[in-house]
Amino acid sequence: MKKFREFLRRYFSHTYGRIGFFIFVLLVIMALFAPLIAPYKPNALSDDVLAPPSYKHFFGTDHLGRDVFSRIVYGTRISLSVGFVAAGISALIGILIGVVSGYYGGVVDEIVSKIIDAFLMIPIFFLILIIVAMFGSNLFYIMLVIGLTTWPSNARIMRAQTLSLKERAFVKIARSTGESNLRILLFHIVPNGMYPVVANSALQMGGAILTEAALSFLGLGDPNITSWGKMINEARTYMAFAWWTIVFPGVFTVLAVVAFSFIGDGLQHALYPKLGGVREE
Amino acid sequence: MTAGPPAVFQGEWNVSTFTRYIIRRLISAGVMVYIVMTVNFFIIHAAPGDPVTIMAGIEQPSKEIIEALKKKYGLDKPLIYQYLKYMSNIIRGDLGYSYVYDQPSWTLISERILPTLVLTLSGSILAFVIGVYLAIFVSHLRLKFGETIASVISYILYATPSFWLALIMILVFSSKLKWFPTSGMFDLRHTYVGFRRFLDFLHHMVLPVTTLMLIQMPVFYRVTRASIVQNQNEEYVVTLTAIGVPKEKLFKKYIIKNAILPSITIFGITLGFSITGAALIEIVFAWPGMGRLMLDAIFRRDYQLLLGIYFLMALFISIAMIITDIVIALLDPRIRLT
Amino acid sequence: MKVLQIRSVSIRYVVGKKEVRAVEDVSFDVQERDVVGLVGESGSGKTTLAHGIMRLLPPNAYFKNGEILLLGKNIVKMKENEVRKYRWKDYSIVFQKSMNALSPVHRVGEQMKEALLIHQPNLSDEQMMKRIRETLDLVRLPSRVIRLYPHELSGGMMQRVMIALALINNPKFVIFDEATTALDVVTQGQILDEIKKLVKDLSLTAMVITHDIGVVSEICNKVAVMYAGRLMEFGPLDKVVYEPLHPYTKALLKSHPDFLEPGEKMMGIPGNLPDLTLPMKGCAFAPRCPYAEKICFSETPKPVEVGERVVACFKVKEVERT
Amino acid sequence: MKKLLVFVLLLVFAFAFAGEPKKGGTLVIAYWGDPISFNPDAKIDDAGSGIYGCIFSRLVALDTDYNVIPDLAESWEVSEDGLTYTFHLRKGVKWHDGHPLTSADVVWTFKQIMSHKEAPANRHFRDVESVEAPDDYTVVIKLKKPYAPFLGFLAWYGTYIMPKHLYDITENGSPVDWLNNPHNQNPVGTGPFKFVEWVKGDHVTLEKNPDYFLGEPYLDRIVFKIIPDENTALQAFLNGEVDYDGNVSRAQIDTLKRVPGVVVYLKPGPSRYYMGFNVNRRESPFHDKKVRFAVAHALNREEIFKKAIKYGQVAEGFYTPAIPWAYNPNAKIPEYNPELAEKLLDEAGYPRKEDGYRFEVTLVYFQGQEWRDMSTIIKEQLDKVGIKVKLEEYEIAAYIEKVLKAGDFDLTVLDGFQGPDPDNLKIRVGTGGDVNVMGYSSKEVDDLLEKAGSISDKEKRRELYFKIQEILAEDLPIYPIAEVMYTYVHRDYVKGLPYQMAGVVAYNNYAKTWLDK
Repeated sequence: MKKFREFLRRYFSHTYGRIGFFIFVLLVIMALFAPLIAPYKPNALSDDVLAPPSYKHFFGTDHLGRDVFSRIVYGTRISLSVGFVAAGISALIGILIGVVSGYYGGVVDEIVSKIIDAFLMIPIFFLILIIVAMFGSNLFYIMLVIGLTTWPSNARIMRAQTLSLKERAFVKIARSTGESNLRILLFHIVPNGMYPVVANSALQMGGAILTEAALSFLGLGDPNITSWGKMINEARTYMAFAWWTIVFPGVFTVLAVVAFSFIGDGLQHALYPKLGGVREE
Repeated sequence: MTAGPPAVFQGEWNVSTFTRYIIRRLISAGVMVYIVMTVNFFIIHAAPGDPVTIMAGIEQPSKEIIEALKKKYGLDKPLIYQYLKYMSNIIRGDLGYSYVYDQPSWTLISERILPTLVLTLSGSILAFVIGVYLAIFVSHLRLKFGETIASVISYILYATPSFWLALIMILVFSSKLKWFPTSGMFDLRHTYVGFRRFLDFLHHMVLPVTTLMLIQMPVFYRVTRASIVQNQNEEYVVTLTAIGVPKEKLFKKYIIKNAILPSITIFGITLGFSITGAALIEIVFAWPGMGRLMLDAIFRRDYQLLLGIYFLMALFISIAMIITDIVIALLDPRIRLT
Repeated sequence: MKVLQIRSVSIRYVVGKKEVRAVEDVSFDVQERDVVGLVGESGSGKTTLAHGIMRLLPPNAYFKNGEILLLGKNIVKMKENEVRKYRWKDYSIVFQKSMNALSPVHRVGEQMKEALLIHQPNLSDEQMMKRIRETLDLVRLPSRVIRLYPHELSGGMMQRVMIALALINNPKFVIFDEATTALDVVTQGQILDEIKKLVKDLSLTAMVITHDIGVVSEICNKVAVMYAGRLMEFGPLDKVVYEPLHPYTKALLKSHPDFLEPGEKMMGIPGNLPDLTLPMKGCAFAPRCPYAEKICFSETPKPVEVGERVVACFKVKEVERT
Repeated sequence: MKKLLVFVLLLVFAFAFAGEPKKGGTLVIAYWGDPISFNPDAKIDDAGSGIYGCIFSRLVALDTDYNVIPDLAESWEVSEDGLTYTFHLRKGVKWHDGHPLTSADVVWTFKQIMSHKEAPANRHFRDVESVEAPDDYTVVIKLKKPYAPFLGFLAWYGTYIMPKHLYDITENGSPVDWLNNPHNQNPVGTGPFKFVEWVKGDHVTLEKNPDYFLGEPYLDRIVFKIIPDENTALQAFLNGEVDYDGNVSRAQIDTLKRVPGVVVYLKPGPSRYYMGFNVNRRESPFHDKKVRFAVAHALNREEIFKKAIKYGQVAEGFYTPAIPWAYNPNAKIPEYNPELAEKLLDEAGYPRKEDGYRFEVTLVYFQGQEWRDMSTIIKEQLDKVGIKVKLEEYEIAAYIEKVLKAGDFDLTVLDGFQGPDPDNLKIRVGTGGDVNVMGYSSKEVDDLLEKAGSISDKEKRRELYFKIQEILAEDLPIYPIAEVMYTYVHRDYVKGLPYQMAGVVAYNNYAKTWLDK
């Protein structure tokens, strides 16, 4: 508990970490209370087509007369879910594979390392693109595919953590007292080694939001939902004469991704106070 | 006990170990490329749709057309046969045949590779130089203010979707300010020759290259900056300061050389991905590059063209990584090529 | 002649809103050809003091008060430029061996040469190389080392390089900062022997910083014992080590196998170091001191001279008797 | 509509007073994509078809009003029984390489089309018995049975005459397939412009053919600048980098109309947007005609048109009014009447459940803003009568797989070119038709289509097509939404574009285009 409080203290002593957390809380509030915040339903059509920002429509309306501000507020839900679910899947897989490969070593480790290397040689975005383009663009698929293709960096971090943790006294003691490997992995190594993965996940959340936006730009977003990326894509043809349709969703995308980067750096700072927030690329 | 030579020294680095290293790396790269190709082959073929059906379109898709084309291109054969055939072609240096364009994949790729490389290489090199230089500049100045500005800008650029930035660049610099053309490589109204043509080309390059540079720059800035900060806290800095090495020299000669290494690695990887790395920017700026060819091939299920691009890409990345490792080994004596 | 005079020196670190009192009101002198051992647990302020003497404190540390006269000049008041002029010429420090004590991507010779380029710029290139070879020879390293990178050296070689680096400009005063700590026992012995020989051959005045009182007893003629930033006891080796007066010195000796009576058990010192960020009332060691009395908790003991040494304890007389 | 009329009038006015065409200059056209190749007959190639007309010629051509006009054939006769077509070629026409054009080129081209099953025009040659050249300037085509739309199809897609002397070649003793001919990258035609260069993904440059048989073109050069992104194309157009925006989005029309110096011309095209019901799948509620009518009553075409399509006109009947002789104005689409829709749904056995919905269906469409907008609005409108719509968007390949092949959908929106002849209805509503995604099958319709396709009496054909439209209105396998409007956006100094030269040149022939500056 004391350790955790110390961790929080270090996290919040980092200016960017503080700002990131603040933006993040704002976005979460927007997502949770969207129906209360948004003045209109996100898909409600109106005859006010492409109206500029006004008191009635803070961020104007789009080409179908939908309120841009309301759509952005509801879009927060999608963008945050994309970030969380995709990065969560990625972290889960990465931790499992990393810990197993680092702990058991040998052939398993060889194979895992080769797979991680192979992923390095594929531009991940195109892999996601191919899968989504070919198998359909439903939001869950998109999140799943992003998760399934971005775990190698987490696995690499977890593997390194495992390698160093398994030489530590408490693990050796656990092993000598005959605790099962599974227990050691789940109760000693994972809880102690996963923090850098958490920090990396914050960065991956931002990445996932950008990936979803890029897919939407290519027309591969989920048609049943309202995401910021989709708003940018739909606004593209109108941007020359209705700047508000493209600028606001873009600004919110940048804001969210910046927030996640800040949080990631804050976590890094809290974990490794010496390094001024080195980012694993 | 006298200090004998340490173990590392027993095998001096020489030409034959270097050749062995290269051969070993090439073999392992070959295996990787093979795996990547196989996986891609099956993913692409598992996807719904095939090039022929797409070619037939939905305006007038006659079944006869589809069957005739399938037969012509051997798409009616068992998948495993197609796979073996394609892989054996690749081994013989034949990247395959585009069903859509009726041309060898390599011909199509070769037409696009130069524009792409011109764009991505200049973008990445500028991003590297500017990002690294900015980090050095900011660290050297030791101005808290300057550091904050640079780092906030880098955060924001890092978070900016490339296509969005590209659209905004056109809106601002082409439409509003009229400084640069919106798209393409040449002014098609005039047929400039010689140096004028080159200037015209440069003029068209400014916006796409700047966009790419701005998108890639933050990574180099932040990695270099973090690395400098880390190095400034290293013990050798204390040692050399104690000796009396002036700050200026310490920074320029020692810290920079140590701090630049991670950026070089990332630069190498970036170059490896440069063949298709700018697809979205190419679309917005109508730049006739590989990224667009590849997206096109994906949407049209042009199997062999896509695989050909993938092959080249994997090859490019492998080679870039080998070269990066060699360069790093030359710069960082701690790294041995083993 | 006094090479080094430390007068009521206090050094503090600023950490956030707090201040760490790393060195508090320390005074002692080092005479020419003295080899002073500065001992204490980690956190006792000995390294801070050494770095203070070398003016190598990190940016968040400062001299609260006091003066340090090194070769007659008060280095506390010295300008940074002036420090750079004398440091490594007249005096130098041997850092604890570590992989990163020298830049990993520059050759050893190149980095050693820096010391000559700055402090003896008149030497020709050849003369410089000759001098580097000579110093390496002093620490029994082959001249081949010049062309090596730090990571290519073994731990012992690296420590020898650090010593050679410190000696390259023939300094009068050298601080050995934990110079043998990170080495294995065999190498440690070799290096100690060499330091001993060098000090003798080169007529060095030196200060040896260590937490290992055993090391002190091997090469020093004087000992300064520090605890929680304060000087507890200072005096000739044989006095301090064989007739310790301060309860802390005693406790320290009891925790080292070399200084136990036959049959006596090794003992740690119960309790923890006090919190250095809080102003301290009374003797720093009082909370852990078996002899502590009321006064020990309310007043800070002034160092008192007892024969050739200085002891900061109210209970000197009593301790002496036990 | 009124605005449009004024506009057209103004335009005609402007054209009438434009004066003598000026020679010279380069026309730059923003174009949406690369051709597949410059073999104009080998494959379906929508990008190429916009450019082929400049390089190649046909026997007969279609103008922008869908009239058949002479091209290489100066004149032609059709025999009484509708089985023999005789074409008389222009004399003195030369290929761009100087080689003279003869009937042998025509015969060779048509034989190629007939022997290549994958050629897009192949199906229209199915009933051709023979193609012969009695002399150098006459071509005779004999049909097995009368096929009324033959001339229209001959003038439309994939029927450009190709140079036999360059394509009828052998390599190592075996003939080279026309798909692999090197001239596919470097075409030689008889059209108004000669091929200069094709920088893939960037531009196609053509220069004038001074020997063109309809007179020397006015332009020196014509450049198709390939800009895949509509927004970039618009910016390039507004900034004056291109003269003609051939990749314009409907969304941009309104604004473009307000820009001085820009001509926006809208022209109804024989293509229409419609929604298809999956009538074939038993588990789909739309298997029931009543439900189809309910949906039709629930939808407000007016709103869909206004928000998603914007230009053109709301659909009223079951065939395109752009081909007036075949359009039956009495076959009406059910009117917007949500109450009736609710009643029909209740009757059909789909009462509202606790959550307020009657049933859930999928609406599948392919990528593209207009499709997404249309589907979004349909979803909202059906929501109101208690039909929950799940949208599924696919890129074209997956769409084909899902809708065309697997029939895995309830509703889909699509568009389609209805011309050049109503015979085209065969593939849309005929049993087993290639784009009959609905799975609609009516013996009556099939018989009528077959009959109408085999006679050449226009009056009689009209009757049959009218009847077909009435049956469609009763069965309602499709719900027509809107008629497509073709848009032409260019600078006002560009004159004599194909759409302004109907009756003179084909829809993709820029021979009479000139720059007034």
